[in-house]
Amino acid sequence: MARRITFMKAINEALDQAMEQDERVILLGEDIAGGADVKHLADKNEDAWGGVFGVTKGLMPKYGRERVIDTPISEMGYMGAAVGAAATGLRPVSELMFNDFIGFCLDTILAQGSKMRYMFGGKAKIPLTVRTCHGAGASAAAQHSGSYYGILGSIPGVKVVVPATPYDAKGLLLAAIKDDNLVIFSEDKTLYGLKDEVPQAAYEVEIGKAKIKRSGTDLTIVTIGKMLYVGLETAEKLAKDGIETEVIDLLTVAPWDQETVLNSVKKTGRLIIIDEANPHNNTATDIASVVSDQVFDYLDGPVKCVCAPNTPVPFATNLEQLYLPNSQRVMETAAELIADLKN
Amino acid sequence: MARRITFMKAINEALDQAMEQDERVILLGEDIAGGADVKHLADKNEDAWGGVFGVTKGLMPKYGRERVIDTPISEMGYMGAAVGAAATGLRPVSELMFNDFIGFCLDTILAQGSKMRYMFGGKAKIPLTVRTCHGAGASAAAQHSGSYYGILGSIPGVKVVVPATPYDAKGLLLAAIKDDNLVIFSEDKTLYGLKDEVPQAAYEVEIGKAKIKRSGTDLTIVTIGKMLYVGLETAEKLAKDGIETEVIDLLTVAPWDQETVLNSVKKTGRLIIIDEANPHNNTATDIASVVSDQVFDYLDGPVKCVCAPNTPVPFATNLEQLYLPNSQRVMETAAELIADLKN
Amino acid sequence: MKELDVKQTAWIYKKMNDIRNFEDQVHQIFTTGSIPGFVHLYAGEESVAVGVCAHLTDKDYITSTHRGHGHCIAKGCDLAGMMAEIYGKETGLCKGKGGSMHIADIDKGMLGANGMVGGGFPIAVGAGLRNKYLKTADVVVCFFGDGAANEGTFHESVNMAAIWKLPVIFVNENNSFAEATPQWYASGSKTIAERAAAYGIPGETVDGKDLTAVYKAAGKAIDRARRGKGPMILECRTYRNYGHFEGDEQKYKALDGKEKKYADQDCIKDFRKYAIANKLLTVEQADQIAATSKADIAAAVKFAENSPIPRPETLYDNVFAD
Amino acid sequence: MKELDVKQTAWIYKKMNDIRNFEDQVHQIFTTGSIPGFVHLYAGEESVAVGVCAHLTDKDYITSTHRGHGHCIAKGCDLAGMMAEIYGKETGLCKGKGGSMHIADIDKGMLGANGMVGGGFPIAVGAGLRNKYLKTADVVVCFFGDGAANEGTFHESVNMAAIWKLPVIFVNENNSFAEATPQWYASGSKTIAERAAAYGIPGETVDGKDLTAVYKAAGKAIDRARRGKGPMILECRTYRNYGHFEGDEQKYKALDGKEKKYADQDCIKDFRKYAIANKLLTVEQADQIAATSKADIAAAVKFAENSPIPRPETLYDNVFAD
Ligand SMILES: Cc1ncc(C[n+]2csc(CCOP(=O)(O)OP(=O)(O)O)c2C)c(N)n1
Ligand SMILES: Cc1ncc(C[n+]2csc(CCOP(=O)(O)OP(=O)(O)O)c2C)c(N)n1
Ligand SMILES: [Mg+2]
Ligand SMILES: [Mg+2]
Repeated sequence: MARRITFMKAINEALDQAMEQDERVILLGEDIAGGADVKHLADKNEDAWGGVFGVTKGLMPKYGRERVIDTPISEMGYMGAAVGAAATGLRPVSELMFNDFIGFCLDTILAQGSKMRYMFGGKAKIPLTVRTCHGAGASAAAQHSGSYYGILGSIPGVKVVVPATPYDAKGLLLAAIKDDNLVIFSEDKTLYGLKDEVPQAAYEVEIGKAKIKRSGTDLTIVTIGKMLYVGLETAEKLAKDGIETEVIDLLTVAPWDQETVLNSVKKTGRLIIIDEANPHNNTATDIASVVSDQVFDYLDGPVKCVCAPNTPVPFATNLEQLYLPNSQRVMETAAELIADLKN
Repeated sequence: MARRITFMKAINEALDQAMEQDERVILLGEDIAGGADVKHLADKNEDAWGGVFGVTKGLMPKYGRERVIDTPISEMGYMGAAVGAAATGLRPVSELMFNDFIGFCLDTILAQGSKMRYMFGGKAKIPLTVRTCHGAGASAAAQHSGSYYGILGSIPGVKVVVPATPYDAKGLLLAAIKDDNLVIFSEDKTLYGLKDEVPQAAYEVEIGKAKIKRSGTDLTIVTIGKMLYVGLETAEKLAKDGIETEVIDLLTVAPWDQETVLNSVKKTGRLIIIDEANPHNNTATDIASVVSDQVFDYLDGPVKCVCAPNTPVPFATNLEQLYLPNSQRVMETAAELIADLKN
Repeated sequence: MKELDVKQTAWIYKKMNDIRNFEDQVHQIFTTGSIPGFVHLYAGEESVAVGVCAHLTDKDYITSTHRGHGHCIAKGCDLAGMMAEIYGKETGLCKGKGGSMHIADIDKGMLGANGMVGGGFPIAVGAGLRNKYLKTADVVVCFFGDGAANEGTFHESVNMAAIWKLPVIFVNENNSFAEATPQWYASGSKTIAERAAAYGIPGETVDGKDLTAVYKAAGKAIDRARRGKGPMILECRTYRNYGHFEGDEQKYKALDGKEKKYADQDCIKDFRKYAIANKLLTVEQADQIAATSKADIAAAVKFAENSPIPRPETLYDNVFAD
Repeated sequence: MKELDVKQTAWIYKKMNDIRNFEDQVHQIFTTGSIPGFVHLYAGEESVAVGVCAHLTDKDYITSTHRGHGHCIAKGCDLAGMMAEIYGKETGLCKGKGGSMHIADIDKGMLGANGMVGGGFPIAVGAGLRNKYLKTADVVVCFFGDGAANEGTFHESVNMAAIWKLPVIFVNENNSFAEATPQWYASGSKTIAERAAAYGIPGETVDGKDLTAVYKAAGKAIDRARRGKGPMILECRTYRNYGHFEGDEQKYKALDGKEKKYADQDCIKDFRKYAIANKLLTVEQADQIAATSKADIAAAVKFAENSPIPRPETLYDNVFAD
């Protein structure tokens, strides 16, 4: 498995393989092909963009505009259409270009897609995958840089996954499309260029399972998405001081893997969660509350959350870098927790 | 102050007094008067409904349709118009009939109203109050019974208040309308009929301040909205066993009053938070995480959250009653925490 | 398009009676307190749901509204299962977990009543997309109110159906009011149908109290959609007999103005007269159907009342499919 | 409505040049990496923003889009403050916290560019409501793209403005594309203007490359709104010179089809010719204005480059008003 491809390509490949395997899989979104009804592109069977970041490039030429559907700028309309198509037997993957646009279409998730099965007494099945992207760091300013997977994860009936590596992106996306539920697949836009080893053949990564990316006995760091790299960087630094950090990539933020997290904290007695979301009512605080409750007696110190501040995402590059959780802040937080170990 | 009025009347009175005091205050919402452009009502200067629950009844006859504006069923449109009117100098109070309709208009809060001031470098002021209602217990089923103040409270730039008594409802609403920020005022629809003492004259209850409704030294219970009554009922029961419970009505869920909560827990060492929201990424878990972090060394046991289960709100009355946090569940939770006290 | 024949007429007359009786019963029972929550009754608008659904099979889909009982009955949902659902019983079509506003039966092509005004539009487009993608000749009917026509979802959905030529018929039930707000106040356009032009599709307004008018217009629209000619808006002018929900004082109703014509018509009586005059039903047959309908509804009520409430553990069921 | 006079012409020609020069500069600088994020350039569409804003005072409001530089300049925002904002400097109009997509200057009546397509519609309605409530004669112009016309907010907002007769002019910039998607694909209607009928208000399509056509039509629409006659939709057919954002390959542009007519016109050259031919400007005056504009933009760039980045503590400022 020496082949290295980008995070973006891994996603593209998952979509490709899912479409190859199952005719019911269709894609919907704004400019996911691009250039609909432009004659010279049609003549050459070309897409114009393949998504604003190029993630879906090449899929329209391969599967046609019946399956790779460019929509008007009508988020509530096409996201709701995806719910309707899922309820009637297709397995749509709809793309919300930026998760910040959720304000235009939340109903399709909050009141329709997530609740239909329950309200209908188990009669509906909504095998819908919503791909979207989150995250600061691209100088995209307040309306294109938020991280809202935590808000979405608070809704019963919704699963939310946030991959951090090309390998997991591919495997989780294939699993999401196979899942009979509404799964939000949230991509960090600043990871698209990241390269890593990814098998060519289709495979699934289990939704709901976290992964231990580094073992340790002194401190657990749980990370979400890109924050994995902040966690690993911190673990590396701590190792120099002889502190052995366990780094857990959460992967699924709803429902998150309590078993893996709790077992780790039972071992280490110390926990830091790094979450790029704004600091209140987010996944980090949820984990902190569950851990503080469930393994209270194992804790050697308070569970700490390192999150974005309670502000919108600023535009200026220097402010945006301050906004993002970084290893320095995690190190400072860790210092409080491990003071006893160092003495 | 012997006058007793309902929760609903207290809100109505606050609106009335705010409109009397300040011409810039206008109301917007669906059927908040009702019967617009119906001749026989206009002839008698009557409203047809005064809101779906009657909360705004009588305000149109008093202030006219220029200030009490019935809107089409266009939540994104009129909620966004309220943002625009606020940005240009009015002090609108817009009503989102049920907080469950937030999926139709979240953008106006998430991307516009809450972020304008920040994105514009401090140049905008959004003195907007959004009135809405939440809560199960009215057999209104999954799409009309949710509690989403926690989701809204996670958004930087938004204040969220949840009153539990007629007195606080009136005072908080007057404070919200005076506030130069976007304030969500979320009413529990099952409290509208509740009567209590409320002064006639206008007064404000400070946003951001919790209230200690009962003092105690053994256990702190923090409640949100209607859960206050579950907390008080539980405290009453616990008192019979000699357990002195401090009950704190949070009142403002964003930003919530850390000082009052932390001081109480420092004293009691034990905390239960009762929140009717679904259990993940909600205000209860936020409080739990902050408390577990900030006063870790004072805790005699884990912080416990008693919330709704991770399901939509069911319709059938018996299921809905099971869905709601109740005193029995809080008692069971308390039993774990106070086991040592009882021995 | 099928012409109205004897068999179809009997079916239609039965369904119209079923809806009326069902709603009149719910209206009565509601006052006794046996039905929790709130209900929005369809009585008075029967000819719309029935006139449209008369052209549909179980493979065609419909989306519905908060005022969904009529659509459910017309689309073939089980009366007893519906009534039990409204009572919140475990034998209900949704096991008591949905209630009046969320009755659904996907096997019958009924994609759900919907508590969100305007919530059905995008779902209908999705079902239409599915039908087109699978190259079926099945259609989707999206029922919606005059008030719903002011939601953004209307605009987005009709436009998408138009550009993709989806087999979706948008059937507007213009009953003059959205809650307590008149259509003539809330809409910039005089009619709902004329909004079709904004999407380059046909729009037509018919007397929604006249079963035969609805039947004919819907038949044409559905036929057209089956032949791949795309969506249209069919506006049916009608009136609800009761308040917006049970308990509504209805102070806003004028009955001397723009709505009088529709308020005064009883679509069931009119259809009965029509059917008998045109020898599609005999008086005896009509009476028989009316009686059967009454009995069916009584049986539904009995079933609902005798059914058990949901077992507590079902609270946690069906959040996710496994 | 004011006729185009010498003074107005000079103002217009200056603003058109300012926008073009500003955007051409940003285009160039962007390739150097000094500008963070992404920018959407207005070059090519100058006659719309300028032809409309020529009729507005500082007390009139506008709402804008992601492609907002042109609207900002036409509405009187400071060029240096804008450029500094795009650079993310503390001297920027929004202290570097907004960037290209969020430039705003409420004192100038500029309610903000907006990163949300369709985000400006409701805000414009709110400002219009405010103007009507305060009984001012001020108007609101809501600029929006052809793509934005398919958002639900368009429908809801135009309808509300229509039923309340608000002084809001919806100015559509139909530049053939929304990102890489042609208007002729995404809209069920041929034009955006014809959607006005769905709200009972006037709609008009003009050649958006022709300053005088825009100026005249906008003048009439704005006048009408000032006189309390309500909103209208003014569609300006135009074309963007650059890609959707910087870096766009623009494979979708055809230049042989429906958009060619608009792509080929240079509105600034055309207006210059017109102004000189009609003795509204001499050649010398025009050259002088063009030169001043170049210098102004150069000064703005210099100001931006020499400005400091925001102090770290400003990250936490201005979330709430005290
Ligand atoms: C998104 C949303 N907004 C508002 C409501 C409240 N509401 C329920 S029914 C209704 C009126 C609907 O009117 P119309 O579409 O004409 O249907 P009708 O009741 O007349 O059948 C309103 C405003 C809702 N349920 N959902
Ligand atoms: C709500 C929302 N949906 C989608 C986008 C992504 N987006 C940004 S610009 C754009 C195209 C807008 O097209 P149009 O309205 O024609 O304006 P133009 O760019 O042509 O000026 C899209 C889809 C967005 N920013 N906001
Ligand atoms: Mg209606
Ligand atoms: Mg465009």
